[in-house]
Amino acid sequence: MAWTRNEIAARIASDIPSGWVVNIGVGIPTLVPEFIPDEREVLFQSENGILGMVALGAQDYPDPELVDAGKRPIAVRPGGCFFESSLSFAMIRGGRIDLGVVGALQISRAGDIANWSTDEKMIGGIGGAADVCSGVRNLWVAMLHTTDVGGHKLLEKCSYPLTAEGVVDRVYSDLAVLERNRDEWHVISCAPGVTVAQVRHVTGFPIEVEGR
Amino acid sequence: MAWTRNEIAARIASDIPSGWVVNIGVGIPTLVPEFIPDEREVLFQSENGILGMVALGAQDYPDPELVDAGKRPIAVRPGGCFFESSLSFAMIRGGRIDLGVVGALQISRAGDIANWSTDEKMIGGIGGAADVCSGVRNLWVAMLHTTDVGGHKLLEKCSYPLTAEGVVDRVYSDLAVLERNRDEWHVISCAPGVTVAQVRHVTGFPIEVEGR
Amino acid sequence: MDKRSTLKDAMSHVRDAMTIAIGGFGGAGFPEELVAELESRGCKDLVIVSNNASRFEQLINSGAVSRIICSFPFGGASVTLRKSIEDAGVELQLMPQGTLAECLRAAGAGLGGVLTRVGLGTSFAKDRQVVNVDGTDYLLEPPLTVDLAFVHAEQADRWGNLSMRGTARNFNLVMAMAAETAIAQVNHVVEVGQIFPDRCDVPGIFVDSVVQCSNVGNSKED
Amino acid sequence: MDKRSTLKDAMSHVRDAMTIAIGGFGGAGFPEELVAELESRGCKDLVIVSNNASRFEQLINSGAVSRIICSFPFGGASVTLRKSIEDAGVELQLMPQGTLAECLRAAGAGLGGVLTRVGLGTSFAKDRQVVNVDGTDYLLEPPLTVDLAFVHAEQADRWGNLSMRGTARNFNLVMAMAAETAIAQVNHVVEVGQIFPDRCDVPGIFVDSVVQCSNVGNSKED
Repeated sequence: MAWTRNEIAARIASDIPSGWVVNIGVGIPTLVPEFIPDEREVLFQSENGILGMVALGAQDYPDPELVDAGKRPIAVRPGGCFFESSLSFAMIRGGRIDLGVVGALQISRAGDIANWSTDEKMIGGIGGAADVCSGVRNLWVAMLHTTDVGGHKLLEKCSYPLTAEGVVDRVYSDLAVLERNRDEWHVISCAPGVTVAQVRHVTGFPIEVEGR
Repeated sequence: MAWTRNEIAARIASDIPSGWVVNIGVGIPTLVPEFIPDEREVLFQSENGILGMVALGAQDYPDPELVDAGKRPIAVRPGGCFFESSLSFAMIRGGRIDLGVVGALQISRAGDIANWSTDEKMIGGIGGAADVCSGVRNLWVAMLHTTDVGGHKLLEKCSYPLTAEGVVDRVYSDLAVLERNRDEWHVISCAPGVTVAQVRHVTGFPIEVEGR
Repeated sequence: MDKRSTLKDAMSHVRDAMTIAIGGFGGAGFPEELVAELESRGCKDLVIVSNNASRFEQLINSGAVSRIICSFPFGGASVTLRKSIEDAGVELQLMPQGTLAECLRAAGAGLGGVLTRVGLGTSFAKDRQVVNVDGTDYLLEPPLTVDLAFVHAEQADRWGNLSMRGTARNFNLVMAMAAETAIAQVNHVVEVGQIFPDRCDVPGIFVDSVVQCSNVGNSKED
Repeated sequence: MDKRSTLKDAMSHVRDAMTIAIGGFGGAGFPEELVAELESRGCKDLVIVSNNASRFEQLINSGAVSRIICSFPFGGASVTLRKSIEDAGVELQLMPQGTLAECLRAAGAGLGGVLTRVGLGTSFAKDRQVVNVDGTDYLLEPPLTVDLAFVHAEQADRWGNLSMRGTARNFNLVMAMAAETAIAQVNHVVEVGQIFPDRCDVPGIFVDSVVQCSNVGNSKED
């Protein structure tokens, strides 16, 4: 039985060590913070200029000057800080962010990611995606394993415009968690009742035999 | 009769318009601020990270965390601000400083300045001199017209290592105020009793005939 | 030195065909009154530099804009804005957000451009010079100088020192740095000396005009 | 996440032949206790990156230093320091101060270098690649990555957030950014949350160890 979006987010959350600084993208990644246990110190960075972002509490008054990269109202936790855009991207490009969790349209065997446009005319918005995908120390992708009509999203080569080349470390899909080492991928775990054979069937590149 | 160091500084101060932001170097330039009338709003920037630097008042307690580029204790005036080094030099390189006032060892006809070392082994300290001389909108040099032994310091070409190429706009010496327009120099004014002919005699490049 | 100005006087700097950088990320740090005034001026051929484009729909529909340089013009749901941009023949030039910020900073800092690996191997590398530094390739992104910057701050003094709150800083510093002329819309004008020297987010040296908001406290929802 | 450390533990990162950036401009923002501890460790072949060199005379005399990268090693009057440097065979590599700051920032910001006109036509252009951008020449100065940074702050929390006073910021931010490991000597350690989020000069993400000063309030004269 495939994992739900919440289960994907929870699985990602459970894999994030204490002390990491994490940048999260739109889609399933936005669900990750709520699954981080309170006692684990994970700091969320948002590229519009905040480190230590937390969800707005039920009693908090939304501040128009305090938003995340999706322009949603947020709050800052004690020990958080604000900064301007060039310093924010210095952190990202400079490799200070331990982890980026992003969505994706396509992932290639070589770890390329396409996650912002389906169209060579480059209509759509890249936002901070290229910087985040290129700059973070670890890049984990949260996504459904296939398209709405069952097509492959994990492919030998991406056909959509790339966000960044050779950067994906892990894919957390509804079917499995996969990890990449150069051009080789293996399954870390499958959703309950899902077999590696089933994952291979919907994956456009080879998956290594376990134990090799 | 030649101008004194204080008279050179006073003349420079009298030529600085209200509202200008000024970076001053070591030597005679450090004397300039005291000749700015209180009612004229001139802001002094120091490249170690302050805009709105003022002399330490007689009653002020020196703060070890508050120094100028010469490491002397200073104070900040209301409306001043502090910043880190890369933003400080962004201001300087980016052309935000209206005026730099510096000392010099040699000045060439083309406006090159050598003001940090006499020696091709580059012993000495360049500090912020290259950035200031290259970056400011106007560069005025405060200097004695000749060396201790009467040698030329205003030369066809500099022999000492350059600080920056083609940047000097004016020279305020003990004998005269000179202004450069490309390779042409003319005298704005001479010290009392000093003639243009006398200035020409101690200057290693031609000085234009007035009124040309 | 008094940089305080009326909205009309400050906006008299605007000319057709200017490149105008507009700060803000969504509503945070967005100078909405300056943009509203810009809308009323009937300009042509403006190049707008901003992280997003969604707040410029009226400007686009009025035919004032020829090009937008941004990182995230609109989300997938913004069908009307996309149509507006296409109908008005506006050229859309996308840049990765960090490259946009750094190219503005480079312009303000007197640097010749930005050497970045972001965009290598993607469509963003098209027409870009590649520079090899010690064996590693970088894209050379040219500095992004602008004629005008519209920025927003919580507080300003008459010397143009600005202080922001929260995530409102975003592009406002680098845009003021990159601009020939920077106009700040501010919630509060305070006396010189009331912005603590350690707490000045944009030194006044980067700001030319300070315009007091008329609508302090109004909500700014995206 | 607790970055507080004893002086000895923090300094256990030091190895021979490391490149160490040391913040401060004169005494302002200078981490003197970290440097004193470094002097006591008997290192070899260190490369010191700092704006000045005058505070490293003992380190130089003890033979710990092979190279100094700085903008202003000493004033004309510093005869003994100059002699120390020559006697110890220390290589002196001068950089314009703004280029030094920007190359450290570039290293921290993941950029491939700095394109600057400062130094063009001078000895500082020697061995530098020249890059032409839209008809203008720039020197390409490579990023300056360092193994360690020693920085100083007025306040820190256990997450490594730093807050400075006055002109003490200087190189401390860009050095922490450029460093594999940054160690901060601080006057006061405060609770997490006591450094106001708008008033954090160096976000903790750039800092690895926080060492409380033993000598708070002592004078630091140059």
